[in-house]
Amino acid sequence: MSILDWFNKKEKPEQGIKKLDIPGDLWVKCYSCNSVLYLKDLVANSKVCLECQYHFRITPQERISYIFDHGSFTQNENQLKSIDFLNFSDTESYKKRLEKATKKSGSIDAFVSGKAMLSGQAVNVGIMDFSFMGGSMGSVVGESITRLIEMAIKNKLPLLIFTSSGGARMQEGILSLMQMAKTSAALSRLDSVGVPYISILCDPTTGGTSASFAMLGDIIMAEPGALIGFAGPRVIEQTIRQKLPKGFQRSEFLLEHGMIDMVVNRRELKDKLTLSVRLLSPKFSGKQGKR
Amino acid sequence: MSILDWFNKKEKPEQGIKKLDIPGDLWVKCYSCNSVLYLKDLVANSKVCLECQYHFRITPQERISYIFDHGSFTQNENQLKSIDFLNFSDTESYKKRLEKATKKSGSIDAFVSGKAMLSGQAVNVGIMDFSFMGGSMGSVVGESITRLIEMAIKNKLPLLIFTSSGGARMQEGILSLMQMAKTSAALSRLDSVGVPYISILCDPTTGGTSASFAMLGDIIMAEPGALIGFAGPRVIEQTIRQKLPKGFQRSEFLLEHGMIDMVVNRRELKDKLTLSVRLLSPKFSGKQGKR
Amino acid sequence: MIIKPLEFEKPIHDLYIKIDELKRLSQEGQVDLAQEIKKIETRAKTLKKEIFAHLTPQQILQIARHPNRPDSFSLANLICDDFIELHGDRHFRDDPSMIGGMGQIASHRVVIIGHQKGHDTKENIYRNFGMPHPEGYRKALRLMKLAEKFGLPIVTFIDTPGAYPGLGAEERGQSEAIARNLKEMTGIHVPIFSVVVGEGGSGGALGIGVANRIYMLEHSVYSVISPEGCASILFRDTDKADIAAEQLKLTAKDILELGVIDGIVKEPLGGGHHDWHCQAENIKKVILKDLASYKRKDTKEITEERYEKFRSFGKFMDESKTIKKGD
Amino acid sequence: MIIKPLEFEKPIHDLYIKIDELKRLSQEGQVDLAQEIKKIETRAKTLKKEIFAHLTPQQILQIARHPNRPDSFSLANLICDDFIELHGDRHFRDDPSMIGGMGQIASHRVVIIGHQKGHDTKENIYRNFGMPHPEGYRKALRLMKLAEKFGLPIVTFIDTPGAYPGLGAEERGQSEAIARNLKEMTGIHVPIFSVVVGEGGSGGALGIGVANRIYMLEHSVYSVISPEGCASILFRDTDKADIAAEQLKLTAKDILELGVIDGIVKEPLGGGHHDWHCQAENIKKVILKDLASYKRKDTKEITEERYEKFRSFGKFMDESKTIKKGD
Ligand SMILES: [Zn+2]
Ligand SMILES: [Zn+2]
Repeated sequence: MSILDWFNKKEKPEQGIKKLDIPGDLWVKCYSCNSVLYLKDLVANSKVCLECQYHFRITPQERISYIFDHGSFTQNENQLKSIDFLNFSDTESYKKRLEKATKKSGSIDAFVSGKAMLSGQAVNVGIMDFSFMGGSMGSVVGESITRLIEMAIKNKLPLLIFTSSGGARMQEGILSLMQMAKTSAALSRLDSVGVPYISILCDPTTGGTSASFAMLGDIIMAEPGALIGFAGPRVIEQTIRQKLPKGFQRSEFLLEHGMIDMVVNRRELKDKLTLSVRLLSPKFSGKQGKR
Repeated sequence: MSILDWFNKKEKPEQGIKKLDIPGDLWVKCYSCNSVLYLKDLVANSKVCLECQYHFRITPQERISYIFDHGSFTQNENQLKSIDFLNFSDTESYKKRLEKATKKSGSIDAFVSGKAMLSGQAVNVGIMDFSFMGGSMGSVVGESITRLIEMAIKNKLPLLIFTSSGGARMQEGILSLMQMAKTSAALSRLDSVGVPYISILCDPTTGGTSASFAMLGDIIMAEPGALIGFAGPRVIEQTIRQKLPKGFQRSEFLLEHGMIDMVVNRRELKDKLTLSVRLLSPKFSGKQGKR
Repeated sequence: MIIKPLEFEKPIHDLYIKIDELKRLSQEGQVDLAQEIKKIETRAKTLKKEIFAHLTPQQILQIARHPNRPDSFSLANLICDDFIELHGDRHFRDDPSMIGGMGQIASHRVVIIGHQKGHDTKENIYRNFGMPHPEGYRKALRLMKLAEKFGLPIVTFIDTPGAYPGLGAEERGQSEAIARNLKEMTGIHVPIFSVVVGEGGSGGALGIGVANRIYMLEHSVYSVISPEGCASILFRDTDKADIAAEQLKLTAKDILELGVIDGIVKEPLGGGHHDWHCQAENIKKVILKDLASYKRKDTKEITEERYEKFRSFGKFMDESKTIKKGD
Repeated sequence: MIIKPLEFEKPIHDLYIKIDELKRLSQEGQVDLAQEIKKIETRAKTLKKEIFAHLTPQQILQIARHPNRPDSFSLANLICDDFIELHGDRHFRDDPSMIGGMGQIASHRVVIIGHQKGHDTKENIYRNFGMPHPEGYRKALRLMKLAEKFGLPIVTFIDTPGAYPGLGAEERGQSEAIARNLKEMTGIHVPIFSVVVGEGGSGGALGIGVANRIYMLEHSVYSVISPEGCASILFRDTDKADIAAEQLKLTAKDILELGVIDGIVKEPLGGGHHDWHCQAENIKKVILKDLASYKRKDTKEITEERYEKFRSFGKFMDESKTIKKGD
C-alpha cells in the first residue's frame, strides 16, 4: 500500500490509537491498513504506520519529542485562560466544556508554544492541540499565537507553527472570528522584519485556522493525508449535494493545486525543516541538519 | 443582433471597409451583419456598425479624432526608423517589407505617440497601427513605447495606450523579443511614480504585445469583440487538434475570465476614459467628462 | 413598491393595506376619510416603532437577509456621484458575487468593494447568493492595491452568508485567498472603512473586513458562523437556529458591546429594504465624516491604528505574571 | 550510457562502436590492439572537434532539444549541495513544467527556478514538454518574491519551446502571467542570473529571463519564435525551418553578437547531453563567480543595472534631432 493510498481507503479514518484485546497495551492496530503493530515500534517510527505510512494524530508533546532536540523545548509561560464571556450554552455550557477539555488533555487550551532547538538552531515553536476542543481558535489560542509571533519579531528567530484545528471557537462568537485577523495581522509584521515562518499543516486543518495563519507560511509543509480546507467536507457535500471525490482536500490534493510547498512524511520532517530554516535564515549556517 | 453576437457569426470577420459597387464610395457593407451602411453615418458613429455594433478596425488618426479633443493631438517627434540588421529575408526581405508598409500606410512604423487633451485633461497617448506590418513590435515600436512611458514618468500625466498588434516582429529576431521586457520594465518605473496607465485593447492584440505592456494597465479596457490572447487561434487549434469554442479569446471572454476591467463600446470610450483618468489622477478634478 | 411582508411585519402591513383601501374609498365615494386615515397612519407608525424596538435576533437576521435589502452595487451607485465598476482578479475569473470599482463621494475619490447578492432567483444564481469563490477575494485585493497605489480610501460593504463551500472554491484555495486578504489588508496604506450592510457571515465576511473603522447597519448581523450551521454542529439540531442566533450575539448592538465595531448606522424606520435611498444617505453621512477626518492621517498612523484595533480583539483571563502583552 | 546519435553525430558514433569492438577483441582474443584503439580514439576526438566546430544552426537546435539534455531539476541538484524543491502558485495548480526551490552553492544560498522538460514520453507528458501554463509563471514569481524577502540571489534555467498555447492557458491568462513577470522581475531587489540551458523559446523563455546576467550554453538557442513557427508564418512553408533557423540568428554566438547575453558557457566536447556533471560544473563556475561579485552590490545598483540592460536592447536608426534617448 502506498503512502497516498491510505486516505482513499477510508473516507474518515479513525484517529488515535486503537488498543487491542491483548493485555499490556503492547500491540495496536492501524486504522488505515489494519496491520497489527508493536506499540514501541510505532512510537519509534514517530507514530507513522510501518506498513502503510498512515500518520496517527499525536499530541504536542509527542511532536516536540519527534522534531526538536532532546529536552530543548521551553514552554512559554502565558497563563491565559478562556472565559465564557457570552454565557454560551448549547448541549452543554462553554464553561463546562472548557473544564472537561482541560481535565482530559491536561492543557489549559488548544495551543502550546515556546522555544526549542532544531538540529542545534534555536526556533520559536507553536503547536495546536486537536484534542482540546478540536483545536478550535478562541481568544486564548489567538492571543497565544499572536504573542508567539511577536516573540519571533523580537528575537528574530525562525517561527514554526504546526496546525491542527477545526477552525474558530464558536462559543466565543465574533471574537473568535477576529482571531483570524489578529494572527494574520501579526504575521504581516513578521514579514516586515524578514523572519522566516514555516507552517506545517497536520490533520485536520480547516475553517478559520486554515484561512488565516496556516496558509500564510513562507514555506508550507503538510503531513501526508492531512485534511486541509476552508469548508469541512460535510458542509461541502450538503452544499453541492454529491459525494466528494477521493482524496479531496487532502495534503496531496493541495500540493497538486499549488497551495503548499511539499508533503513531508513525519519521519523526514525534522530534516526538511532544518534545511529550510537553514536556507531561509542567514544566522543559521550550521550544517547539523544536512541530509 | 446583439453586441456580443457578431463575433460568433464569423470566425474571422474581415476587417476594414468593403466598398460596394455603387459609385461615389458613399455606401459600405458591414462585414458582420451585411447591413448596407451610409459611410457618413458609419464614420459619425465612430466606425461602429449602426446595426450590429461591429467595431471596424480604424487607423490611429481616426482613433485620435474619436477620442481626443479636436485638434489637441501633438505627435512625438521620434524620428526612429527600423533597420534590417539581420538581413532577414523570407519570401521578401525585411527591408522591402518596411518600404512597402511605409508607402502603404504613410507611417514610419507601427506606433504613433504624442500628447493630447482628453475632455480638457492633458494625457500621454500611444496608438498601435495594425496596418503597418500587423502592428508588430520591433526595436522602433519598443523604443517608441518606452520613450512614451518615460515621457509620462517625466510629465506625470496619465498614459493611455491603444493596442492592436500581432506580436513581436520576427524579422528582428531576439531583439524584437526583448522589447517585451523593455516596455514592461519602463512600466515598472511608471508604477513607482504613481502615474496611472490605462491600456485599451483593440482588435487584435496577441503575442508579445499582449504578454507585455497590453496586460499591465492599472485599468484595462477592451473594445467589444477584439481578439486578445497570447497564442493565436490557429496555433492553438494546431496544438490541441480541435476547433476553438465560439467567442474564445474575445474581449467578453477575457472579461469573464477576470483579465480585463471592462468591455467598452467605442462610442462610450471617451467618457469611460475621462472618468477613469479623473478618478485615478488627483490633478484632474475637471468635471467635463462626467456622464 | 410593496414588498412581501416578513411574519412580524404583517400587523404593520395590514394597517397599510387598510390605509390604501380607505384612500381608494375616499377618492371613489367622495367620502372624506382623511381623519380616519391619519389615525391609522399614526397607529401604523407607533406599531412599527414598537415592533422594531423589540426585534429578536432571529427577526433581525430575517431583515439582514431580506431579498429586497439594498445590495452593495446599488449602494455604491447611490452613494457615489460617479461609480465605475472594475472587474477581474487577473488570474482566473471575474467573480460576480464580489463587486468593486471607483467612484467619487462629494470631493473624495474612493474605491468601493462589496459582496453582491441578488434580489431574485436569477440574480442570486448569477451572484452565487453573495458567496464568493477565491477569485472574488483576489479581485477585492487587486482593487485594494489599486486604491493604495493611487491613494484612494477604501470602502467595503459586507453582505455574505459566507465564502462559498464548493469544489472549485476549495481547489482554487478559498483558505489561501481569505488568509492573504487578512494579512494584506493589515498593511494597506490607505484608510479602509467597512460597513456590514446585511449578512456578515464568518471568514467570508472578514475577508474584506480588516478595516480602520467598522460599522454595522442597525438590522445587520455579523457572526462567526450562521445560526443554522451553529445549531447543526453544536446543538445537533437544525431547528435550534433561533437559540443559536441568540447565543451567538450577532446583532449590531451585541457586536458593538463586544467592541468589534465602531458604530451602528441607523436604518429608515421599518428597515433598509423599504427605502434604499434613505439607507444610502445614512451610510454616506458616516463615510463622509470618516473620509474627512482620515484625510489628515498619515500612512503610519493609518496602518498602526488598524493593527492595534485587531490586535486588541479577544477576551480572556491573563494570569501570567512575568510575561506582558506584546505590542 | 550510449545515447541514440543525432544524424551528424553518426560518424563519431561509428568510431566509438569500432573502439568498443576492438576493446572487446583485445580482451577476448588476447591480441594487443592498444595502439590501434588509441589511433581511432584520437581520430574520434579530432572528428568530434571538427564537427562541433562547424555545427549549423539547425544542428545546434537539435542538440538544444536533445531528449538527453540535462534538465533544470537535475542541474539544480548537481549544482547545489542541498536543493529543496518548493511547489505551487498558491492560486490554481503546481505546474510541473516549471520547477523551483532553494539550495546552497558553496557558501551561497540561492533560489533556483527553471523550465522543466522530460527525457522520455511519459516524463514529457507530465512536464508538458517544458511548456508552462500561467500557473508556472506565477509559481516562478512567487518563488522570486520569496527569494527577495530573504535576500537570496535567483538563478533561472531557461529551457522551453515556449509558453503552452492551449485553452486553459489562455483562459487563465498566459499573457497576464508573462507580462506580470517581465514587470515584476525588473524590480526584484536581489540579483538574477539566467542561463539558457536548452531551448529559449519566445515569451515563454523571457518570462523567467529578465536577469542581471544572462548566459547561454554553447549549444543552446534563444529565439523570438521557433524556426518551425517562423517558417510556417513568414515562409508559408514548414519545410523551410532550416532557413528560418539561420535567418533568426538564434545560436549562442549570434545572440552574444547582438549584445543580449553576457557570455557563453562551454559544453563538454560533444555536447552537454553526453556529460551532465561536466555541464553542471561549467554552469556552477560561472554562477559562483557572479554570486561572489554581486555580493558587494546594493539593491539600487542591482535593479538599476538590470533596468539599463533591458532598456538598451534594440537596433534602429535615430534621426531625431531634438529628442534624445530617455534615461
Ligand atoms: Zn497502516
Ligand atoms: Zn453590422
